[in-house]
Amino acid sequence: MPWDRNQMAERAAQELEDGMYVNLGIGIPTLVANYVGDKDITLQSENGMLGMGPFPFEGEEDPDLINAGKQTITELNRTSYFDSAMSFAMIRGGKIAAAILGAMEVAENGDLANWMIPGKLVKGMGGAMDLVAGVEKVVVVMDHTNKAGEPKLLKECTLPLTGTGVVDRIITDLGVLDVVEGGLKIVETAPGVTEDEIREKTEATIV
Amino acid sequence: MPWDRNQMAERAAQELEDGMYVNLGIGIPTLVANYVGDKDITLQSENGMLGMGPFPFEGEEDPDLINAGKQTITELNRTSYFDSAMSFAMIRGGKIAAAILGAMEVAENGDLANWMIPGKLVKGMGGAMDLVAGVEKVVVVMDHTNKAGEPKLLKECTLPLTGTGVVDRIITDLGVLDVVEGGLKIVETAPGVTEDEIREKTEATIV
Amino acid sequence: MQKVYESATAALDGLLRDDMLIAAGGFGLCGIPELLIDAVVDSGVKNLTVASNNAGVDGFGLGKLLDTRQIKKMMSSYVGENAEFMRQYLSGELELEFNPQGTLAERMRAGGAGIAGFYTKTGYGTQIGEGKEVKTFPTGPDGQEEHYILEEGIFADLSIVKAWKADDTGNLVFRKTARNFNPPAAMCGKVCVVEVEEIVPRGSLDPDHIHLPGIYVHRIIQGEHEKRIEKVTTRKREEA
Amino acid sequence: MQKVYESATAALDGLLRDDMLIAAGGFGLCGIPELLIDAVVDSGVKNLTVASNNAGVDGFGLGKLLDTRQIKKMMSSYVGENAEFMRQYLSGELELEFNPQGTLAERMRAGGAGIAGFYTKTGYGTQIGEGKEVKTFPTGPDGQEEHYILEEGIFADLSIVKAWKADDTGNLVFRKTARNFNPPAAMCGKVCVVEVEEIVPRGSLDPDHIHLPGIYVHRIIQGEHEKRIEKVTTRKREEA
Repeated sequence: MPWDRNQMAERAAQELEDGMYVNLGIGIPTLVANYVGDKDITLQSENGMLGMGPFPFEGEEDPDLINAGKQTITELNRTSYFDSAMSFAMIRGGKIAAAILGAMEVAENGDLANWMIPGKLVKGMGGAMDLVAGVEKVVVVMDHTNKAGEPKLLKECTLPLTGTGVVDRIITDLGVLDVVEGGLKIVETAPGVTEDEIREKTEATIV
Repeated sequence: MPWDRNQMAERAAQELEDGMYVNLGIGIPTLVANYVGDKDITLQSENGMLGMGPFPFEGEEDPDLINAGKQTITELNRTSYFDSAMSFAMIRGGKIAAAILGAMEVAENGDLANWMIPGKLVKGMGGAMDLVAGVEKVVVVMDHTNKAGEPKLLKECTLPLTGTGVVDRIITDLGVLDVVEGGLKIVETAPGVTEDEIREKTEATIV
Repeated sequence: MQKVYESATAALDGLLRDDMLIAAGGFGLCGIPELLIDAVVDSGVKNLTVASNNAGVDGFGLGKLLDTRQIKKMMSSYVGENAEFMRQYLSGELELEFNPQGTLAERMRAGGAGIAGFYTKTGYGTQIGEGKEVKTFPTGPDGQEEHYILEEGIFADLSIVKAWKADDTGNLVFRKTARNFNPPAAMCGKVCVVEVEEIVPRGSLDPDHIHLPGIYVHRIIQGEHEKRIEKVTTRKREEA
Repeated sequence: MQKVYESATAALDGLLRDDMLIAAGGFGLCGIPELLIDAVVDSGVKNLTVASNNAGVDGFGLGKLLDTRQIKKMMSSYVGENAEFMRQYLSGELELEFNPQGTLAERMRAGGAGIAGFYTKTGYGTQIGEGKEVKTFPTGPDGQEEHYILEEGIFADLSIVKAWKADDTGNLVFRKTARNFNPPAAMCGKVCVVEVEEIVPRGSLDPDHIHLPGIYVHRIIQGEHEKRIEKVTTRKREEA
């Protein structure tokens, strides 16, 4: 049975190691925070915070304390605040060990498209381009296919790119794939999912 | 009679207007602070401070509080501290209204040489190149001639430059000159000094 | 030198003109210069280019300046929260220059720091890099050449910024994530006007705790802020 | 993750090698990493390139590493306080790359911010600009083209830095003008080791008062500092 959203997030959490500074994107990546367990992980919010805490208790929301998804959050005893220039200095400068992001398409060479569908609603890339350009390890969490059942892991992306050759690992509802020389390599399958099923639902070269 | 060091500093202080943020170089420029009177002047020290106060009382020196000349100083109630990158961001970004600096040579086009005598002791430019490149108004305070009586206001500098076309006004022991189209213009003479004497002791074109 | 003004309108007096470039602080609705935006609306100035990470929401923040059609062009990284923005953009009434968020912040800082341009990897090989100069630098782990694109500093005519506290010399302190784009936006303006929740006496801010020195601040007002929250998210006490 | 180490020697263990590039904080003798410099001396590592605004004084600060001939090259803006430096430089034993002070600070910050290069007016038309790319940008008051030179980010192998306080996650607070080059120097190192006067418990630093977030800090030691003053200048009480 393919993984559900929470199982994908739980699997993604295994990518994180003690001591890492990590940026989590919006959507399923946000759920990863629920599964880090005892690991000493510091979450960065690119609007200017290291050490992001959980949502506040009702009535304790602070309009001056939000995350990059504009949600009210709280601070921890390790928290620091800084401005947007400093925030992206550390992102661009390679100080964030891992980013876990959503994606619309990933190509077999690690190209990523996750910010724009031409002709449809155009919202913008926010911090995604900076993150994929600067962060050491980029992990993508996404559905393996679109709603029509068509592959989202492609030979080449069809949508405007967020970055070229930036993805290291892909976690889908069907399994875990790494971007390697020559294409994607299946690292793990979800319970009951076969490598053949993954191959069938993937356009990218599986090596 | 030509101005002495303190009179030159006093004259230079007239260049400063209420509300200005100002950087003073080492030597005579430092003395300018003694003559600002009631004007609301904020002194920048490029090692990371705005609002430089006077020397501390004996016994109250703080090793963490020095100026760009490495002298112990004090803070004021308007003081802020910042790092060297921010300090030169404001200098390079044109936020400092005026810099008052010493000089070895000034050319008639505003070229300035004040950091190096080849073959002699080489100390370095410190923040001088950034200051002259970024600050709105650059005022030079210097002796009109060297110890041998030779002009230091030249057609062209002979020493390595600190900046090209950067000097706005020159205050010497003999008077005040502006860098204008075509050369230097005498704005003021020290008491008892004639324009002819200045012309005679100046190699640069006087217009 | 008197930096403190009575009202947002008084503080903007003489600074506004059509076709100007304004840099605005804030992220989403957090730390936005609410009062100054209202005063810009009231002034009726038009054909503005606004550099701001977001464009507010419908009817609040920069959304107000979109409703009145005073904005010609936005320089932003994310504009997904504003339906009127989308309508004007898709109908061609509004120009939009997308900037990656970090590039936008760095471009503002650069303008305020006298840096005319800088090389970043962000956006190389994407639409954002199209038409921009590409250069390689040997910054790879083993000295390999990597591709960078040239981004230029933003030199704004005016900065509008929200801080938490100021003293009367303009030294600023921000609070939590409301700091965000406010310091870089403040730095890049020829003139910078700041609204704060409280103006405190000189000497009451610790000089080591000042986030932006007063040299970057030309005019200050104090006022009441709505500080609207875009997405209230909470947890129940029993979850604790 | 354990960032706190017992001693400077322990904190540098495994990080030092010949021919490496070290970025050091401090201005003059103010805010210099005294203890880490001593440990580098003890290590005997050699052929170092050191990016630091100054080179210490004879027998103190980086002057110690000059006395032991462990430094091959300095990247500095001002080296006037050190006779041994001058002797080695004039005799050709030591390389010296002069950087304008603001260029040096910005090059360090750039390296730590993933900016491979930037354009500055500083040094254009001087020796410093020789051999560097020149580009014009329309940044003059009326849009005139102005000349800029390309300066590259500094990407150091190791940063050695002095702060006032740290918590055990590496969040740093500096004191007065001892901040100076320490944050940019810290930013540009692959690994950053920091010495502080006091390590405080997590949660005792206000998150709004942290000058450099712990993400830039890999190892920390606490120790006693001499904090030598280079030029004691005072005024008499009766002058007040």
